[in-house]
Amino acid sequence: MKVTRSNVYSRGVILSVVVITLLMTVLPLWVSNNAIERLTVLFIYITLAAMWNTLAGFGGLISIGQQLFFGLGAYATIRLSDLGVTPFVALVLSALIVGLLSWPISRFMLRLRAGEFAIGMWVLASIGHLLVNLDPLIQGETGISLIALNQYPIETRRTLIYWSALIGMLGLLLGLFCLLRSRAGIAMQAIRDNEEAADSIGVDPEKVKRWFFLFAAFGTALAGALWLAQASTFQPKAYFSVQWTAYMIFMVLVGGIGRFEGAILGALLFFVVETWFAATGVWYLVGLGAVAMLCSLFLPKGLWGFIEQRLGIQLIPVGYQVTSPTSQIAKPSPKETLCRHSEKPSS
Amino acid sequence: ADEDTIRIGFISPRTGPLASFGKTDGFVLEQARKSLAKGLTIDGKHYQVEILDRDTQSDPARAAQLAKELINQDIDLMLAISTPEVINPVADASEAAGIPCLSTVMPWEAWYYGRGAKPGEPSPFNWTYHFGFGTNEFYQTYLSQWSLLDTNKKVGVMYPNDADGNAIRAVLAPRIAEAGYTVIDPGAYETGTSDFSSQIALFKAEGVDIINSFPIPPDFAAFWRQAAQQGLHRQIKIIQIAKTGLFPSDIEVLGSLGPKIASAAYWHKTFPYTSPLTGLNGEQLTDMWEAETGEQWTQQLGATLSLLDAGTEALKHSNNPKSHDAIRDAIASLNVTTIAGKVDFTSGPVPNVASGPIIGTQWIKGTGKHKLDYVVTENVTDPNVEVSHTLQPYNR
Amino acid sequence: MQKTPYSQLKATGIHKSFGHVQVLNGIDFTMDTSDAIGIVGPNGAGKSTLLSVLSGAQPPSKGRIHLNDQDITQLPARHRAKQGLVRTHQIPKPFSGISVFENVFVAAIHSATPNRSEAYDIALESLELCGMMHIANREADSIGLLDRKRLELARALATQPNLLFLDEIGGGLTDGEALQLVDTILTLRARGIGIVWIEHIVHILLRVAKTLICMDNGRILAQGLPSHVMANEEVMRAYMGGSQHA
Amino acid sequence: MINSLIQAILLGGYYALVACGLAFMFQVMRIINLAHGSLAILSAYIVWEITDLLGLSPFISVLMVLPIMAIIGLILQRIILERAAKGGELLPVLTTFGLAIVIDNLLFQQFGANTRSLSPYLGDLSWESYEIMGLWIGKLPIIVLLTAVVVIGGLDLVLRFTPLGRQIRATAFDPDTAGLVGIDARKVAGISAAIAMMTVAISGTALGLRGTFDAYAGGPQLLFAFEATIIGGASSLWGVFIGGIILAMAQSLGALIHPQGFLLGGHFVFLVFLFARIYLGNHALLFKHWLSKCFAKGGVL
Amino acid sequence: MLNISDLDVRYGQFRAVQGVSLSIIKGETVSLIGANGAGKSTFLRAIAGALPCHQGRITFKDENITLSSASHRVQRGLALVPEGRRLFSDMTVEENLLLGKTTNRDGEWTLERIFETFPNLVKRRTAKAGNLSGGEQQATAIGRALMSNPELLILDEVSLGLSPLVVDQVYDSIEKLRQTGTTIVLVEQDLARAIAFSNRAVCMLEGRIVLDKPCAETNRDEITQAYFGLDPSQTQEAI
Ligand SMILES: Nc1ncnc2c1ncn2[C@@H]1O[C@H](COP(=O)(O)OP(=O)(O)OP(=O)(O)O)[C@@H](O)[C@H]1O
Ligand SMILES: Nc1ncnc2c1ncn2[C@@H]1O[C@H](COP(=O)(O)OP(=O)(O)OP(=O)(O)O)[C@@H](O)[C@H]1O
Ligand SMILES: [Mg+2]
Ligand SMILES: [Mg+2]
Repeated sequence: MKVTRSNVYSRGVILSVVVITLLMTVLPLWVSNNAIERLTVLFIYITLAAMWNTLAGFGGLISIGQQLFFGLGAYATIRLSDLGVTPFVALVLSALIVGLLSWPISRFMLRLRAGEFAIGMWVLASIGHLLVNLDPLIQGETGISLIALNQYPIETRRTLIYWSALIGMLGLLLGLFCLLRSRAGIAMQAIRDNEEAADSIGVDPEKVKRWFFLFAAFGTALAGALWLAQASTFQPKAYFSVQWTAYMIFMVLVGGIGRFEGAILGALLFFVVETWFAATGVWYLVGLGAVAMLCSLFLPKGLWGFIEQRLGIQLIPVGYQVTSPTSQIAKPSPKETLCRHSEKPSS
Repeated sequence: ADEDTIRIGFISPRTGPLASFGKTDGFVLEQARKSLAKGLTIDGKHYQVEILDRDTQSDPARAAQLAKELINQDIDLMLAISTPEVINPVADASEAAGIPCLSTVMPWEAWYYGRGAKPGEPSPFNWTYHFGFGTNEFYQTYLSQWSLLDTNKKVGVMYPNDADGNAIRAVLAPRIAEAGYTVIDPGAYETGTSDFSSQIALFKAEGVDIINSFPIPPDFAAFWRQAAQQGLHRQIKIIQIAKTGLFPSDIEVLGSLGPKIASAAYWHKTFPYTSPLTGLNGEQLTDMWEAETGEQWTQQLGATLSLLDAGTEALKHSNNPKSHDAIRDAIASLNVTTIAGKVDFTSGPVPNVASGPIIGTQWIKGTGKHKLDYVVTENVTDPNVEVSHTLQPYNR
Repeated sequence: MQKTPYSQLKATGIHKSFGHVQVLNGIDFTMDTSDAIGIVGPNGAGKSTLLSVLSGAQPPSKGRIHLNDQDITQLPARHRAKQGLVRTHQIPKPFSGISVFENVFVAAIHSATPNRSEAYDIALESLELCGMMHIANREADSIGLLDRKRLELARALATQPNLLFLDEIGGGLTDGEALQLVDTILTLRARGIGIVWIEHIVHILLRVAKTLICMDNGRILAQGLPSHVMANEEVMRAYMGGSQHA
Repeated sequence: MINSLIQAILLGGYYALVACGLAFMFQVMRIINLAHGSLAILSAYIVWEITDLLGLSPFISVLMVLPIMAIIGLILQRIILERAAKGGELLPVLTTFGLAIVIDNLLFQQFGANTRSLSPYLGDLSWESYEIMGLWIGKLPIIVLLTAVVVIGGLDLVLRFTPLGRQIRATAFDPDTAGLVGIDARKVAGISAAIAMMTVAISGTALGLRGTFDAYAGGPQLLFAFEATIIGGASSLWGVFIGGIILAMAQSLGALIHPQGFLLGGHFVFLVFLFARIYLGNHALLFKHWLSKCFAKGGVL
Repeated sequence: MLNISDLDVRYGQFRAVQGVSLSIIKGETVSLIGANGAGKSTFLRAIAGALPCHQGRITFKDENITLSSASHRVQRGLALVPEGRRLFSDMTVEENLLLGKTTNRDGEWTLERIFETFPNLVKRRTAKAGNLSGGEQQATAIGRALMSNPELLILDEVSLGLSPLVVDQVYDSIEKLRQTGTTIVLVEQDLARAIAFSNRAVCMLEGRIVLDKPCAETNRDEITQAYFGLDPSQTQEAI
């Protein structure tokens, strides 16, 4: 009778992750500029998706206001580099600052429940937006550009941003992985499912939730800063737009919410769709919407959820499996665990 | 081979909230492509010209992505048009990649200062250039427009907290005041505001004769309808708006409140110029458009064409269109006449900018096949444009 | 995690009301933390509420609760859990999104021991005790009602409590199952774990409880040796009715 | 001052009307409907089409649009919401988000970039107003306010006191069990969707009458609507009415303090409200309880 | 009255009920007995239409209802008191009860009758069902089912969480119900009571029926054996 946390696949995965990482790092030597720039975008998307999944998927904290941190991350970068901090330092610093800022925010927002929290965050985001608009440096919606970056010749600049996006993504994913496998990780899922019960067995919901909130805020802010670095134009409207959260929702739910691989898969999908079809204008958007709808209707557990239940594999194990030599344990055929017990707790 | 094709990137918002800026582009590009079909001959050498047009879907993030994508398809010249949401990201991307970029239509201050240039300091931009009106033109135009009627010289201003609004507030308002007008400024408002009663109350209390505003269409509709409900419109002689009122539909939606609203145009079909690229003049261009689509002409027709004019002229003047530096230098020293008039980078207000006209106009009840007509009432910023109508007071 | 050893839980003058509804009015009760106490009483008497108050899920509107001589009236449930006071819920509240094992494991790692492998053993053991091994990997959402009740117990056990509050975990068990349950409880007793057990199936209760409390209308109607309490005709009237099935 | 107060109330009525469709879905059907704005715009366009074709007054064409939207609602319920709602509270967010994008862009495809408004079809009514002792009160805003009262009041009555209302709430809470007590869950869900869409139609018309709209005008409306809904709380639909007015007042107050304060004011008050409810909520209860106890004591003495 | 022929109910590929056949005559009182996890609830939920049948056939009053919706079955007079109550917890007790008569079939059950039967509900009339005590909730659930004046009442774990006093009350009222000719199927874990009350005992084990006898002819031990599967001889003697 023993408990395992990894499986044949996952060992394979660890290996391939390492390989891919190395590949990615040296990639700029070979591939085209366009590929580099697109990949940078992809990394940012993955980061965003993973961060939203952290909150909603594992924490049950559905926020429609993550653009707050995205925007603030970018804004802080502008501010810092205006003070003469070198851009790439500013990226990290600003993410840290926003991460800190999200602490007092969490103290209030985490008291809100479901719908209220979701909308509350949205409102908070647009407050953030309006306040940033008041900054004379930003000149209202006019915004300003990160011209400090122009000091780098385009090739270096492109590669540096690529690397920082890559490092940022890997770092955050690793962080998330550890967080999920930690005591806090399983506790957070317990809280998601029933806060009172969690409290009654010694879990401190306040604290755990706050950690997740901070982590997501930090990651999202970093993504915002990176996005600014590669687009270099800062217009508040563009960064504090709810569309960013909409994309996160899209990527996570399509990929498979509450599944580590899901967010990544969703981001990939979104990225591919964008790369191939964006040029078709209106129809691209219609398509995007349609995909979102169809997925939510026919793959309620997202693409990865679907794969998982078909093949019963889990590449990146964050859960626990009880295994026994005399396997008298009902190995959950994925299907079975899937079909929900229609019985709701009656209060 | 690639050596003798020139590739021009053209980025504009064809769909999304800004679509009314981009809706004529397809047509204009078609004309341009027709005339470029034979290609260009630049000092002796013959080139094919290819225009790669992209739609930002009114999304700044996407604008930046498109710009990079085009740059990586190694274009030789980038053209961007319409509002800051489109132009600034594209310009920044071009600046970063060292691709010459030419743009027009938005006020140049928002383009120049909005991208990190500081007043008094040397221009931080080596690759990006913009032509078109700025606050100075607005200043001249408004003074001459408002002097057409006798008023108590009290101007109520409604400037939003956005690119244009801020540029205007900073520069225009003080100068109007110097010129002897009393400026009543309730302060910047955020776009999306839906109740203006405090501003309206103020204007009524101050008994302003003139109102000047730079709102987006929905805001203006809300503001002006509420103003009418408060009876403000009865006291207003001139309601002078920019940004809203560029396109007929903005005014049509105001119903009976629409006619006699004063506006200002960066292009009008009566501009007495012909396009060096297509050889069309304003009347011809707009007639073709109306014939082809059945829709009323908009000033964006001329603006887009003028951008293509200027772009192609720059290519011609650079004796080597495959060299970015050559093109850049050509633009920097460009001094040509497009369908929208002079584009002269040698005498701009700041480096990288050539100023263009903005003509006093007014929307009046349509006499022809359209609900409304757009008529010229004033021409200080370009005397070649002929004044066809006298400005009518709004409240009579 | 080292649990402070203690011997006495004391509640004085406990009142609880929700808006206008007076649910508990003036409960005084003291117990040795190694005792086995059974609580019976008509529906709506306030038993579960009393449990909530004792376990810290809800603060009393009035009154004090002492553990030894430490006042824990305001101490939130999670801290009490860490001190060994844990309750199960009458209407099971499983963590439906995670597996049965994980349900139990959370409890173990947060209240019993921060050490992973120890926590594993504790979790597995309490699953074993409650006979849930065979569904250890099932998503908690997919198990039937009684399994949910068992899960409640297993989860509570995994915190390695000194004093267990059980709320109708025996309801709906067949006699056989009920007897198994009693055995489980008795093993816990053997380890010196105290029990406060609400149950309507009195004959099960009596196999464990050394003291019986009968509540009605938020008051303690009778308290003492089971035989006496059950004999008390007030109890008869309020609770047993004419029923012979005890 | 008084004037801006009145203006605020009128604006509030408008918000309430725009929000009530959303509130209905949020409170009763438990769906966070991100497509609310887009659906409103859709109906605005339909109203516009009819008005323009038949040269009717918008007020008439609304009546014609109601059944259309009702049917749309039914269809939505059958092919989209029904499935989405099964997947928990989150899934509908994605579904309706997708729906919103689809609607917006199809509308754009169909109607192009031009901004439109229904007000021209009202002639001068769109800006006429009553002048009462120096105060100007627009006729249109009054109409909107009254409509809000009627619609919300009506819905509220239905939900509270009619069997249908009960069934709607029950079905939304737990369709399976609803079936077990003999409610035809699908039918009822369909009906409530239809009702929701009819209110949305009214919202859309109000929107088109008061201001301008284009294919993408749906989004911006959403946040205000949500704010009004949430301030209003989940207890009753009247909440959204109060919510709308509170929001509007906060905004005008903000605007009085500083013109840029319009939106900020609204947002701040929104948050303040949420937290007030959290922190004072139980205290309020205590207070009541304390009162009742004094009362009891009084009785004893 | 109710005819079930080899019914199969599955969760995923897990067969919770395996080829069960059973037929119930009008006016009978059948108690369904079985260990935890035997498949009783699943079986009953399938009868009531809350779960789809994987295969098999259900006829009620000579009408094939295998595929018809739960609400239709209630309409026809088949009501289930689900395990775990399943109240509409944010509606008041009264509203919950009123919902019971959605199908308004005529019969003598009215709000007042319910409150007479469960006096402990009277003072909670306007309380939210979610805030009720366990027992109060159980009572409300039963009341809700009664409000539809069923001809066949199915009670899953009736006495679960009810105090003996209330249990007696409940059984008294079911008794009354029975006299009015209502057919009753109930899951009762208190064997003695089950045998005493019903006139037929059906015993399930791992999704199958392993014993089906008139109570008169059977006894405690036989049944206990049956549901621990001690005696394989008498598997599946469907009628
Ligand atoms: N939603 C579900 N998904 C998977 N398996 C389930 C589900 N619901 C119940 N089961 C399994 O089906 C079998 C029968 O469950 P059921 O609840 O019908 O048994 P029961 O006889 O009612 O037991 P109890 O006495 O606990 O009510 C059990 O093994 C249970 O674990
Ligand atoms: N949150 C609440 N709000 C209002 N009333 C409540 C709340 N919780 C419980 N009550 C009421 O308090 C009374 C006691 O509830 P409690 O659950 O303690 O009863 P109980 O003794 O556990 O009954 P049972 O044996 O049926 O579980 C009941 O009348 C119940 O309706
Ligand atoms: Mg209880
Ligand atoms: Mg059962």
